[in-house]
Amino acid sequence: MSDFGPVQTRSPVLTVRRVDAYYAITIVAPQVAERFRSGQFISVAVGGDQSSMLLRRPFAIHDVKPDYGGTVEFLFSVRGQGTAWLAERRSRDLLDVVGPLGRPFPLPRDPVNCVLAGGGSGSAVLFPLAQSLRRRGCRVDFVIGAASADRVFSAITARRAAATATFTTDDGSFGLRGRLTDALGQVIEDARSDVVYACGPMPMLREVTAIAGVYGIPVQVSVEEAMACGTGICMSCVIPVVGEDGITRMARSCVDGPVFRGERVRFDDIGTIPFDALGAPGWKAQSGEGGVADREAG
Amino acid sequence: MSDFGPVQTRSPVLTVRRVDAYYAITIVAPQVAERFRSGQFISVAVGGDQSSMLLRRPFAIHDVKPDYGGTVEFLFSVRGQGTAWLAERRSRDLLDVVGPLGRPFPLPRDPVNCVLAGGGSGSAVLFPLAQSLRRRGCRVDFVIGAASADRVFSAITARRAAATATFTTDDGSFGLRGRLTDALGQVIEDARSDVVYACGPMPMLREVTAIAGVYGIPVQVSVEEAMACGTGICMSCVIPVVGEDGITRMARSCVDGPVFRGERVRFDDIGTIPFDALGAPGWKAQSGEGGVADREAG
Amino acid sequence: MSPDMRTRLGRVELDNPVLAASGCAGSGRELAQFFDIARIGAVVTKSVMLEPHAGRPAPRMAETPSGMVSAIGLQGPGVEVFLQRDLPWLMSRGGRAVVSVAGSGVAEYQELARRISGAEGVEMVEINLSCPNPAAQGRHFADDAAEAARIVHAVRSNTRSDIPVFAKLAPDVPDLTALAGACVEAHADGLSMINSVRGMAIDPRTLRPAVAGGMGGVSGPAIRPIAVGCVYEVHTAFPDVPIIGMGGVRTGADALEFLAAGASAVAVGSVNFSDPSACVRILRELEEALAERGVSRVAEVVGAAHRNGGAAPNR
Amino acid sequence: MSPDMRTRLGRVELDNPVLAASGCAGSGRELAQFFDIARIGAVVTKSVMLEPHAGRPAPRMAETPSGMVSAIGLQGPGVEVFLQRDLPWLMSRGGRAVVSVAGSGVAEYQELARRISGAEGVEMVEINLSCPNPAAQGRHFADDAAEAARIVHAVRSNTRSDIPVFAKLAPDVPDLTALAGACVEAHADGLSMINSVRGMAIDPRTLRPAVAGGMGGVSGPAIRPIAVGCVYEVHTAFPDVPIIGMGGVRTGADALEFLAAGASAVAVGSVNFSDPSACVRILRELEEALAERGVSRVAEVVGAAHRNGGAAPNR
Ligand SMILES: Cc1cc2nc3c(=O)[nH]c(=O)nc-3n(C[C@H](O)[C@H](O)[C@H](O)COP(=O)(O)OP(=O)(O)OC[C@H]3O[C@@H](n4cnc5c(N)ncnc54)[C@H](O)[C@@H]3O)c2cc1C
Ligand SMILES: Cc1cc2nc3c(=O)[nH]c(=O)nc-3n(C[C@H](O)[C@H](O)[C@H](O)COP(=O)(O)OP(=O)(O)OC[C@H]3O[C@@H](n4cnc5c(N)ncnc54)[C@H](O)[C@@H]3O)c2cc1C
Ligand SMILES: Cc1cc2nc3c(=O)[nH]c(=O)nc-3n(C[C@H](O)[C@H](O)[C@H](O)COP(=O)(O)O)c2cc1C
Ligand SMILES: Cc1cc2nc3c(=O)[nH]c(=O)nc-3n(C[C@H](O)[C@H](O)[C@H](O)COP(=O)(O)O)c2cc1C
Ligand code: FES
Ligand code: FES
Repeated sequence: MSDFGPVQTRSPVLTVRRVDAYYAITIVAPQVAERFRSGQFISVAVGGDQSSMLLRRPFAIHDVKPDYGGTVEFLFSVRGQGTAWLAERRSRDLLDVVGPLGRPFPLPRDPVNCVLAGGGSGSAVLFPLAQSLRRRGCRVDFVIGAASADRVFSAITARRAAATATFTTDDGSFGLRGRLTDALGQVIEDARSDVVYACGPMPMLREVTAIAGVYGIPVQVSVEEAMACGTGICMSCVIPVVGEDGITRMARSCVDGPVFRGERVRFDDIGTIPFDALGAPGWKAQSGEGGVADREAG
Repeated sequence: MSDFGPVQTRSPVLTVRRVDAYYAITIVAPQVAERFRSGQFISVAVGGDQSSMLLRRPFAIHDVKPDYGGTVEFLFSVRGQGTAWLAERRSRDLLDVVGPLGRPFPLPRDPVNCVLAGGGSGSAVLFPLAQSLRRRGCRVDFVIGAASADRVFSAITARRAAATATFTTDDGSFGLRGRLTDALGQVIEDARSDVVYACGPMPMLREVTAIAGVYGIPVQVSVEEAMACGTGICMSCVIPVVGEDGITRMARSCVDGPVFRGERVRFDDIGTIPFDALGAPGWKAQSGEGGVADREAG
Repeated sequence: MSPDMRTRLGRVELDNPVLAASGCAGSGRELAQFFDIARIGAVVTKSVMLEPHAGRPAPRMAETPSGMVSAIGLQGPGVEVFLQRDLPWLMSRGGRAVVSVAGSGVAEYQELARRISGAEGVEMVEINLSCPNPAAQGRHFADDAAEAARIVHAVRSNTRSDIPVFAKLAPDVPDLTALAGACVEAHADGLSMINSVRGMAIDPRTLRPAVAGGMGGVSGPAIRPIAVGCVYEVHTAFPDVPIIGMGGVRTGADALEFLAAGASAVAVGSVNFSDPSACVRILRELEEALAERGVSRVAEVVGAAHRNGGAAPNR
Repeated sequence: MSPDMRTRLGRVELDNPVLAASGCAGSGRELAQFFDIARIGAVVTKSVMLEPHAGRPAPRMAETPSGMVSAIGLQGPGVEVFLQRDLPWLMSRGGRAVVSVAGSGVAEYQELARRISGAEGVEMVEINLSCPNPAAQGRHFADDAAEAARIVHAVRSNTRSDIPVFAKLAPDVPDLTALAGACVEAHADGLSMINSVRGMAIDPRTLRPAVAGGMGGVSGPAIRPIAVGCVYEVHTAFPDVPIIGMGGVRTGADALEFLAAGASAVAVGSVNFSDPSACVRILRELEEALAERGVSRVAEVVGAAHRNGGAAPNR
């Protein structure tokens, strides 16, 4: 309907590749490719026409290419039945895809120094971001963390795309032993980073945000909440986020995010309705102004 | 568990062929092939591991071959979502199959003249029967009816396997215009048939049974009732059948059938519980003997 | 020839009988990215409350076989924002709005009815009776037919008379037919059914309830036979009361099932999550199915399952 | 090390907590073609009545998303044949029998209990309360807690005291917890839940109900969240009453869900239709799942979802 919004397509699978612990699927989806901005994701129907799996599975867009009018690649590890089904796709199969979805990463106007921190499959979303940033003349440094060597994401690409690439694994099987957040501070210092971009599990994002705070630099986090619709209609993916007006709202990760300013996300209150959130039980007493509510999340 | 009963196997698809309006799938299933007797069927799980289609789909066994330790072929037309999914299988896919199921056709001891009447895909089950009968020295005549030429089943094989093969189509596009039952009487006369075997829709089976009655010869019908389990545990596939003791019982098509003696099936009462059936409302008053119930259907 | 799809719901006639269900269509804007919102019968709005509402803590949903369990807790901006922002937007796009209202007592429903009835662009009001009644330990209003009737009466008598008021029922109530009867006696112009079915999923990894607060509502194709049964039974008891049927509508054939059971329209819920263009697809499939069987007006099939006597013959 | 799978249901201890559900296991003989019937916890027999019963007219079932609707109408040979033929057969194979009883009034249940209690090889009795009560226009006994309690009392007091009596509940009753409470007060030793959920499918070709008589029972994975919710709620109210949980158990993980919700055993129903070896597969999967999480006794996970407080954290 719109030239900017997401589209729904039946896209043929071009290739399915195995990359260490991950699968990479490339689909032909010109309309998605053309609209894509880094940080956005797609959602894929799984299990075929008579699937018992009602919900789509969201995946970060890892790469878009101009081939065949526009291809889109996403990477995933097999986690449950949906990803198991995806891993069995072959080329020429059709996938029912909706995208691109979500708010993209905001890009800096000036050629600043950017550190990109990705945990596990959360790194996927940072590769197209690195490209966009470099096109704007930004310096890019990667910090990539994973449980083990086979879960480290595209090490070679990361090295190629960035000024430096630092790797951490929990078991020390690749790069530094330890967590991504153990290494991040040093990278920020060495690279004189001006901004952090991060994607990964919620506890990691919280720590990354804290570290950025220590260095007084802004941080953009991309969250991976469970999503029923991905299009903003179901309200299942909410987290408490502080608005520009200082008011906390239950914001939808799928359309108000998945990218948020790290400082705005109330990490400690995720899984709760903070007492001071707009519309929380007992909230009524505090409000007064009429205009306030107008900007709430949904 | 038993050497005679059905088995459950995950069987690789050997070939999927398109034959006019039908699909023919051959699977490698030695244990099914080895146990098979003509008239039996298999049931196939459809839609994959996360299918929303709970129930298996039953199909007559059309052919078994010794290749690869034992193969089984079934034929089907696409009717709904389950058969649509089956039609998309490719070789090497695995099918979850249970079989062989059901009571086979009883074979005559002597080399008598047999007429085999099949309507639509109901003909499938008659081909292995024809083989078995010929091995016993029986004369076989085929009468095959269908809606149109592309639904006539294996005309060439039928001609090869039988003394005569008569075809009818509703639209006259192949063989005689009309219904199978219009031609059956003449075939019985010409071939001096001693017994009729029939498979097809219920109204056809009723008419075939009536015609056999006119000629005073026995008839074995194979019914295709909707089945939830195919193994005798759910009681969903019942039809009223008169037992040897003259008492009507609600018999399970899947294990007490699918082959019944035509005269025993109360065609006019299908879809009802006949008032005189064992255990029908008000039945109690009629009964008295204790032993009777012992032989009921389920 | 394409069939006449118009359907009547009390005093209102809709262009076609496919609606987007409450809470499953956002504000309409989100779905409008995928199709022209004016093409479907109407959009039932997320249930509106008087004040902003933050809803329930996350996690709010889990997938289940052919369905999902969810507990959103009526998150929403409150009636003021709704009337200022969402309703005018729907009107501007030619969408027709069925406004769903939710409250915590008769007074709130009454006040909501007054506010909404005065606004422009309200075609119908749907009363969400599956809201916790603070005066009854959080049991739903729908659990108590007398309480439900009081709410229906309050909304009806505070809504402009040309705006039909439908009561939305849940299946898991003590006596559905009695509840429906109480609503009709309280002058509901029609009934919407069904809301989601109480249920729970437990995360097999953590062994804890997958949705915060434990219980949630089951929705999606899984509940369709339950929903069709409810529509059939209530239509049997009240053949003249129009029904909006819902619960797992995924295809045109599913819509037809509801119409045959006695619904005059259907609403598409959770399936919008998995297929954002579901409403228009279902409408097209329904049109095709009707055309195929030579039906000239959709109204002809409403209640068909009651007229054809008994079950389908065995194939 | 493989976990200790023994589970206690009142006075009886079963080797493991995976049962075949009533009406979904035939006489045991049919499933025995696919696995050794002695390997599962027990077989719950098709509900037995005093006299032979022809059941309902066909068509008796229709497939629905992740489930089915059925109306069999308790076809069966009557208690005499059952005791002469089916029960001895089960015993001869080392199977353990939970005998399900169904009647049309207190007197019939009482007589059944007497007959069954005298037989050898009866481990437990399960009372099917979802039988039409002729004295209440065919509503089920389960719809009336007082009537249900009378039946439970009648069966309990006519059954040998070492044989536990479980009452089997349906979810769509006016007040499930109240019904459970009434059964417990009437000295039921435990509860089985849930029976299938009322529902209907309409054949989109004929537009007539797909099952003769219209309404049937919905079963299969589709109803699992409803069933888990029922078990969770009743276990909350009566934490000491053992429960046999069922409704759409398809995998070991599903069985674990029921145990965590508060069931001491699970019964596999419709999934036996689609996978005749389901019971042993589920048992194996459950064992593996328990071993993986280092659980040494299955009893440890019973009710786990109540102890771990609140919902799973968001991933
Ligand atoms: C915006 C976004 C981007 C993502 N990008 C990637 C990516 O690039 N690569 C990748 O491997 N994974 C990614 N994920 C996670 C991915 O969506 C899940 O791994 C996937 O949905 C699991 O599906 P399943 O059927 O295999 O697992 P199951 O556990 O069987 O799924 C059951 C349900 O839980 C949901 N779910 C399960 N795990 C997650 C999770 N970690 N996050 C969100 N929902 C979950 C599923 O969507 C489904 O609804 C992303 C998630 C989000 C929200
Ligand atoms: C013993 C037996 C042998 C059969 N042999 C053959 C055969 O050799 N070739 C062939 O093409 N068909 C055969 N059929 C019919 C075949 O089983 C159905 O065509 C098939 O189940 C349709 O599945 P579907 O999902 O495509 O249709 P849907 O209509 O979507 O199926 C929905 C449900 O209805 C049942 N059903 C639908 N149509 C029939 C039918 N005609 N008979 C029984 N159940 C039905 C399905 O099994 C399923 O449970 C046989 C049926 C039986 C009982
Ligand atoms: C996430 C979600 C939110 C819902 N919100 C509302 C609501 O605000 N008001 C309401 O009346 N029903 C609400 N419902 C119920 C639906 O409108 C519908 O009655 C129910 O989901 C059954 O339809 P379905 O199976 O097509 O989803 C909601 C359902 C879901 C799944
Ligand atoms: C075909 C069929 C027959 C059944 N017969 C009985 C019965 O005789 N007695 C009974 O208590 N429950 C009966 N049930 C209910 C099951 O035992 C079980 O409670 C219900 O189906 C839910 O479990 P499921 O979803 O695993 O099938 C029957 C269910 C089906 C599907
Ligand atoms: S996933 Fe539905 S609103 Fe975000
Ligand atoms: S199909 Fe289940 S008994 Fe015949």
